[in-house]
Amino acid sequence: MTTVAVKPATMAQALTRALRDAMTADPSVHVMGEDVGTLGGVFRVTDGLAKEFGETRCTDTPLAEAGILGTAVGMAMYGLRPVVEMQFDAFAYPAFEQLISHVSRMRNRTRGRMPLPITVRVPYGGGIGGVEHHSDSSEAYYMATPGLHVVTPATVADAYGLLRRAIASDDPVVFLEPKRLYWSKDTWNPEHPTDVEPIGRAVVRRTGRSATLITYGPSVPVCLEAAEAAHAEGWDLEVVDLRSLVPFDDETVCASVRRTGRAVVVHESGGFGGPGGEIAARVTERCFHHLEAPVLRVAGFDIPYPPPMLERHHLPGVDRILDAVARLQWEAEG
Amino acid sequence: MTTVAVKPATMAQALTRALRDAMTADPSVHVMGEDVGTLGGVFRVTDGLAKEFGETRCTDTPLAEAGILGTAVGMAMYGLRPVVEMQFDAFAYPAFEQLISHVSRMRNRTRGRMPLPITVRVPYGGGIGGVEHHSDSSEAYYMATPGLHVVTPATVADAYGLLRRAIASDDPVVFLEPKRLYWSKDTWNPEHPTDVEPIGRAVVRRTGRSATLITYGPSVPVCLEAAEAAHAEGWDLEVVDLRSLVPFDDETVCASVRRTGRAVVVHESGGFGGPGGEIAARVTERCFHHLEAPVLRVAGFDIPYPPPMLERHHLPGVDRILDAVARLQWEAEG
Amino acid sequence: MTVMEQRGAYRPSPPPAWQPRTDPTPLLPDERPYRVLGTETAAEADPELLRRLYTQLVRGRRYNAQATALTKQGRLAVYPSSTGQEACEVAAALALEERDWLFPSYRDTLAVIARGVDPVEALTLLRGDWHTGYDPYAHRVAPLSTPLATQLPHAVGLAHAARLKGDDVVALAMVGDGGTSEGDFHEALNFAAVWQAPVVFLVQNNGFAISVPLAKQTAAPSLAHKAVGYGMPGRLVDGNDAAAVHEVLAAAVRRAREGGGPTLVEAVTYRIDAHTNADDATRYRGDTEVDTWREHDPIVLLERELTHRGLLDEDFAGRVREDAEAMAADLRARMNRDPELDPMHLFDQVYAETTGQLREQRALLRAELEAEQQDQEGGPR
Amino acid sequence: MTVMEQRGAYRPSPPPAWQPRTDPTPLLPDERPYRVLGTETAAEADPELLRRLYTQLVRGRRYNAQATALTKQGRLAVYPSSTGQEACEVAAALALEERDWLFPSYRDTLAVIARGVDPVEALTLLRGDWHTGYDPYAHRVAPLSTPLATQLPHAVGLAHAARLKGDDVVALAMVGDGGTSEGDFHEALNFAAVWQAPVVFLVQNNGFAISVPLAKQTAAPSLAHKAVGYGMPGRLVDGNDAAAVHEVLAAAVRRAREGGGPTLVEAVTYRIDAHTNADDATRYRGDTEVDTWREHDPIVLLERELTHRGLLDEDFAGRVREDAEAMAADLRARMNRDPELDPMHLFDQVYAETTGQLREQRALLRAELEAEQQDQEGGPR
Ligand SMILES: Cc1ncc(C[n+]2csc(CCOP(=O)(O)OP(=O)(O)O)c2C)c(N)n1
Ligand SMILES: Cc1ncc(C[n+]2csc(CCOP(=O)(O)OP(=O)(O)O)c2C)c(N)n1
Ligand SMILES: [Mg+2]
Ligand SMILES: [Mg+2]
Repeated sequence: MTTVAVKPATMAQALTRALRDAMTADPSVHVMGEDVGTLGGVFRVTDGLAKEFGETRCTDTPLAEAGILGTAVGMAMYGLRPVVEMQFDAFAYPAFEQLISHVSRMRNRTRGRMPLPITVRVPYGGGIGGVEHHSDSSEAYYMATPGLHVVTPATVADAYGLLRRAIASDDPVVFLEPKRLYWSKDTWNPEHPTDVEPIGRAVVRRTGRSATLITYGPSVPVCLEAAEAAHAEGWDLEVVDLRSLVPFDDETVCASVRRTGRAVVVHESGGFGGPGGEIAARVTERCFHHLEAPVLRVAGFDIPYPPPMLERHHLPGVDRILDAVARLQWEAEG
Repeated sequence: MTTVAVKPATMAQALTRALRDAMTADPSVHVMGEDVGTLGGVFRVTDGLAKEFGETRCTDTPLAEAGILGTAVGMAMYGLRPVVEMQFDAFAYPAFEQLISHVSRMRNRTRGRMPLPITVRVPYGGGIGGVEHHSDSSEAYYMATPGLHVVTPATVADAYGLLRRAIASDDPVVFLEPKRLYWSKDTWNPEHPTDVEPIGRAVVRRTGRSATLITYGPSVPVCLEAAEAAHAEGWDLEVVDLRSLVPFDDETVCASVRRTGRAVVVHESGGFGGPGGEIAARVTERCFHHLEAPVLRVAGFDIPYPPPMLERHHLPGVDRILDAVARLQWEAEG
Repeated sequence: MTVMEQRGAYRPSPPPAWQPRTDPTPLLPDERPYRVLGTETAAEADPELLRRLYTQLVRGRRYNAQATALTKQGRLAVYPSSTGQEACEVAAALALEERDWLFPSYRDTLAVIARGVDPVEALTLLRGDWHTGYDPYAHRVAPLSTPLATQLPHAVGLAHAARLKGDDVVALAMVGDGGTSEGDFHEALNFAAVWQAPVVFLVQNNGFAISVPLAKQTAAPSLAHKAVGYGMPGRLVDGNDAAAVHEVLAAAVRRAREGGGPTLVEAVTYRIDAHTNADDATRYRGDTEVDTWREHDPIVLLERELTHRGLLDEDFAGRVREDAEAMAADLRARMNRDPELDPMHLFDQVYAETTGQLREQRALLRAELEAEQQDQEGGPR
Repeated sequence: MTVMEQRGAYRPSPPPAWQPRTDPTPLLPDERPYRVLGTETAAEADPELLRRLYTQLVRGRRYNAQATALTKQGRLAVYPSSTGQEACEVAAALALEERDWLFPSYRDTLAVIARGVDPVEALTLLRGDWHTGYDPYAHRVAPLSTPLATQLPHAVGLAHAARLKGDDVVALAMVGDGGTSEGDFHEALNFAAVWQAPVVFLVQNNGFAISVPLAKQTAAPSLAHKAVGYGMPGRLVDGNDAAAVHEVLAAAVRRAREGGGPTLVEAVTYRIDAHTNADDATRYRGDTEVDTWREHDPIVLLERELTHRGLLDEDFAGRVREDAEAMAADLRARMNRDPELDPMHLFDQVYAETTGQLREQRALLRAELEAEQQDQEGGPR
C-alpha cells in the first residue's frame, strides 16, 4: 500500500480537479459558459479543461446567460450533463426564466421522463472588494424554487466532493461557490476526494454546548472564528455547516439545537426574505420546547450590496455574531 | 351634501378605476404591457384606458418582458410614472434582471438622484384552473429583493386604494393582484376610494382571542372562512391581512400575536423559502415569550404549481388551516 | 494626380479585423413569400406528398374544430386553435425524419399529433390534466412550451448535442410572430449560428400576438429578415401553401443535416379563430380581414392544385374525410371520460432524489386524503 | 399558351398580409467599414471638429494610462481601459448636443468625462466608493452600466419618453460586441424601431468579450447587419477613425432628432490593453495581433490628417499635451486622497419611504459603530 501525500490545495483548485475528474469519468459531462475555455474562467476554475478535453467539451459560449442555460437544457434533454458557469451571481439573473420555468420543472412536467441533470455553478457572495453586481448572495431565489437542489461548500474537501456529487446527480443543482473562499487553503488528499457526506447532509464543524451557529458557505469560517472568540466570553458554541440549503438537513440541525437550546443563523444574504427566515422558522417549529430563546439571525442588511469600501459593515462579522449570541437571553438561565 | 350610492364592484373594476383615476390625476402615469391597449388586458383590468387616454398613455408593447420593464426604467428616468403589466406571474421571470439589477437599485445606486417610480402589476396565484405557468406565487422572489415594495390587496377597497398609493409612490412597487379575487365583489364607495390604510400597514380583518392567522392576498378570504368554521370547534381566531409584505408591519402583527399567544401563517406560495418563514421567524424573534406554541405555517407544497385538476390539494384550504390551528398545543393550556 | 495620390503614403485601410464576406448564400430572404401551389413548380411536386399533406390538413382542421367543441363542453380547459395555420403545422411535422426532434409552441398541437403523438395525450396539458401528456422521447417531441420562445434554445442545445454525439438528428423549433420579440429568440438564433447547429426555426407569422398586430411587434421588412443579423439564411414563405412550406422546410432540414447550419423560416399565415376559446377577437380585428384570409385558405389552395392535377378523386376525398371523422369521434369518446389523477403523484417527480420536506408534505396530504375518504364513507374522522 | 395561363382562374397571390417594402433606406449596411481620414471626404471635415476630437483623444489616452497606473497603486479597485478605442468614446460624446443623453457601458468612462462629468466622479464606482459618483441629470449621463446590454432598453425608454413630452432629446447608448448577444440588446432595438424612438446604438466591436473573440460571438457578416432584422438602418464604420465615427454618429443623431427613428452603428476597433487590469490578455491573444492594431491607432490616424492639412502646429500640439497632463495630475492628486464614506448612508436611499426593518438595522449599525469608536478611544465598551 502506498501512502499519498496530503497536500494543501485551494478551493478553486479542488473545484478544477472535480470538473476534470468528472469529465474524465463521464464523457457526457460538458462545461460551458463565458470565458470558461481559453481563459479558464475569470476565477480560473475551468483552467486547462479546454486544452485537455477540447473546445466542444469546455465551451466558450456567446455572452448570453439565458442562452447558455437554455441550450444546456436542450443538451441535457439529449443525454449530456452540462455544467454551466455563471460568471458572477448577479449575471445569473438573465437566466432566471430558463431556471425557474424549465430547469427546475422539466422532470416534474414530464413525470420523470425528461430529467435535466444540469449543474449551474454560481460564484456568489462578497468580501472580495468587487464593484456592484459582483457580490450578490442570491440563494434565497434558488431556495424558493422547487425542483432545484441548492448546494454550497465551505471547505476544500467539500468543494471537490459536493461538486462531483452535484454533477453526478440526476437533479438540477445550483452550486454556489463562495468567492471569498476560492483561495482558502486546506490540506486535502486528492486520492480520497469523495469521502465527504452526500448532498443533503449538514455537518457539525465544531461541537459546543452553549448555543448553535447555523451557517453555510462563506460564513462558516467566520462562525468558527466567532466560536473561538466566544470562548473568552465563556460560551461554548457549536457550528453547523449546512452544505446544502435544498435538501435541508433538519435532523442534524435540530439535533444540535435540541442539545444546546439556543441558535443563531448566520449568512451574508439579506435577512428579510432570506434563507435565515426559513431556517429559524423550521427549527422553531421542530424544537420549540427545547428553545431557551428565539432563534436569532445575523445576516446582511436588507439593502443592495454595498460598495466595496463599506462592505465590511454589511457582512456578518465576529462581533455581530457575538452580539447576537449575547442576546440569547442568558440571564433567564442564571 | 349628496350621498353617493355605495355599489357592488369587482376587484378588477376597482383596479381599472384606480388606473383611470391615476391617469387622470397625473399625466405622467403611463400604462404599458402586452395586450393592455386595444384588448384591455387578458383580465380586462386596463379596459377602456387606451380609448380614453390614447395609445401613447396605454401602450401595447412588443412581446418581451425585459424590454417592457427596461424601457419603463428609461421612461421613469425621464420623469414618467410607468405602470407595467406582466400578463401572468410566470411571465415576469424574463424581466428579473431588470427588476433586481436596476429597478430595485437605481435610487440607491445614485444616492437618491434617480428614483424609479415604477409600478409592476403582476396577476398572481392559483385557484383559477390555469394551465402551467399561469398560477405561480412568486412573492418570495420579490420579498428577497431590497429596494422594492411588495403590495397585495385582498379586498375591493384595498385594490383601489393600494394601487393608487403604489402609483403615487416614488419607490418601485411590485403590485401583486390575486387572480382568483379579480371577480370577487364587494360594496364599495367609489367616492371615498383612498380611505384605506397606507402601504406598510396590516389590518385586522377579524378580531379573535385564541390565535392569529397571518395572511395576505388570495388567502385572506380563505382564512376568514376558516375562522368562521373554527367557531364550531371553539376557537376564536383573529385574521391579520398584511396588505404589504414590504414594508412589513411588525407592529400590528406582533400586537395581535402577543394578544393571542398563537399564530399560523397562511399563504399559497410554497412553504420552503417562502414568505411564511420570514414572517414566522420575525414574529418569533419579537414575541417569543408570548408564544404558547411555535408559529406554524400553512402553505402551498414545495412543488411546481400542480395541474388544475389537482390544485385544490395544493392550495391551503379551510381544513388544512384548521388542522394547523389544532396543532397549536392547546393541551398545554388545559 | 488625384487627391488620393497626392496624399501619398497613407491610403485608407480597413481596420485589421475586417474581412470581406465570402459565403455565397444570399443575405436577404426572398422578396415576396415563396409559393408553390398555383405556380409552375407545382407540377413537380410529388403527388404522394401532396396527398399526405392534404390528408393531414383535413385531419388538422377537424381536430381544431373538435377540440374547440370540447372546450364548450367543459372537457378542455383551454384550446388555442390553429385553424388557418394547418399548412405550417402539418408541413413542419412532415419535413422531419422520424429520428429528428420537434420543439412545439403551445399552439402547435397539430404538428405534435402529425408527428405521431396520440391526439388525446397531446391535449393532456390543455384539459387541466398533467403538464405534459406524452413521452417526449417516444416521438421526439418536446413538451408544448407555454413560456414563449423559451423552447428555442432547447432546440439549439439538443441539435448541438446530437451533432457532438455524431447522430444525424435535426431539430425543428416553432415560434409565433410575437415570440420573435423575446430575448430568448435572439439568443437561440445566435447560439445556433455560432455553433452551426442543425436546427430550423419556423416562425408562424399569423398576424397577431393575442390582440397585438404585427405592426406593433416589429418594424422589420419581414421576420425572415432577422436571419441576416445572425448570419443564417432567411426564407419567406406563404404559410398557407402547404407545398411551399414543406419544400422550404425540407430544404432547410436538408441543409442542417448536411452541416450547413441553421435556417430561419417565416411562414406568413393567419389565425382564423380567436387566440383561444377564452379570447374575444372582435375586440381587436374586423370580419373583413378574416374573410380575406378565408379566401386564402390552406385547404382550398391545396384542393385546387389536387383537382387541377386530377389527384382528388371521390374515393381519396372520401377516405380523407372518413379518417378525419374517425379521429374526431375517437377524440370525443376518449375526452369524455374523466382522467384519473392521483394527488400523491404531485410529489413523485419533483426530484430524482426526494427531500425530507417533501416526504413530510406527502405524509400530510396522505393523511388528509384518508380523512376525506373516511368523511365520505361516513366513518368517524 | 403557357402553363400558367392554362391554369386559368387561380394565379398565385401573395398572402393578404404581405406588403412590398417601400422605405428607400438601404437594408444592408456599408460593405466595408466607412472611413473619412485618408479619403477625399477628409478634406471637407471641419478643422475645428478635428481639433476638438484630437484634443479629446489625447486626453482620453492619458486618462486611460493614469487610471491604469492608479490601479497599480491600489487607488482604483479595477479599471477597464479603452486604449485603442478612444475614437469611439470621444466621437460618441461629441456627436450629442448638451440636452441629449448618453448611456454608457462599464468601459465608457472616456465618453462620460467627454460629456463633462468630473474625471474623479466618473471613477467613483471603480475605486470602490459609491456605485455612481456623478449626478446623472447634471450632464445627462446615465450611470455606467455593469450588467451588459441592460442599459439599452433604458435609453430607448428615455428617448421615447422625451419624444412623448415633446422634448428635442436624443439618447445614444453604448454596448460592446459581446453585449450584442444578450436578449436585452434584441429587445431594446426592437422596441426602438417599433416606437421609432430617437435613439442611436453604438456597438464598439473591439474584437473581444474578455477572452472570447468575435467569431465565437456571432456568425453575422457584421454586427451592423443586425439592424436589418429590426427595420432600422445599420452603419459600419472604422472605429479608429474619429472623423468617420463622428460623422456617422452625428448623422444618426440628426436622423433620430428629425423623427427618422433609431440607427445601429457598429464601430470596428480594438482593445489594446487587457480586459481590465486584473486580466491577463496573453492567455487568449498574441502580440502580433495587438501590434497590427497599434499601426491603426486612432490618434496616429488623426494626427496624419491634421499634419497633412497643416492643423497640427507646435503650439496646438503643446496645448493638447499640457491639457492632458494637467488632467492627469489633477486626477492623481485627487485620487490619492481617500474618499470619506459614511456607513450610515447605506440605509438612506434604499427607499424613498424607508421601512421599519431598515430603521432597526440602521440602529444596530450605529450602535456597533459607536462601540467601535469607544474601543478605539480606549474607553470601556
Ligand atoms: C414569456 C411569455 N410571455 C407572455 C405569455 C402570454 N402569452 C401567451 S400567448 C401570447 C401571444 C403569442 O403570440 P405569438 O407568439 O404570435 O403566437 P400565436 O399566439 O399567434 O400563435 C402571449 C402574450 C407567454 N405565454 N409567455
Ligand atoms: C449580464 C452580464 N453578464 C456577464 C458580465 C461579465 N462581463 C463583464 S465584461 C464582459 C465582456 C464584455 O464584452 P463586450 O460586450 O465585448 O465589451 P468590452 O469588454 O469588449 O468592452 C463580461 C462577460 C456582465 N457584466 N454582465
Ligand atoms: Mg402570432
Ligand atoms: Mg468587446
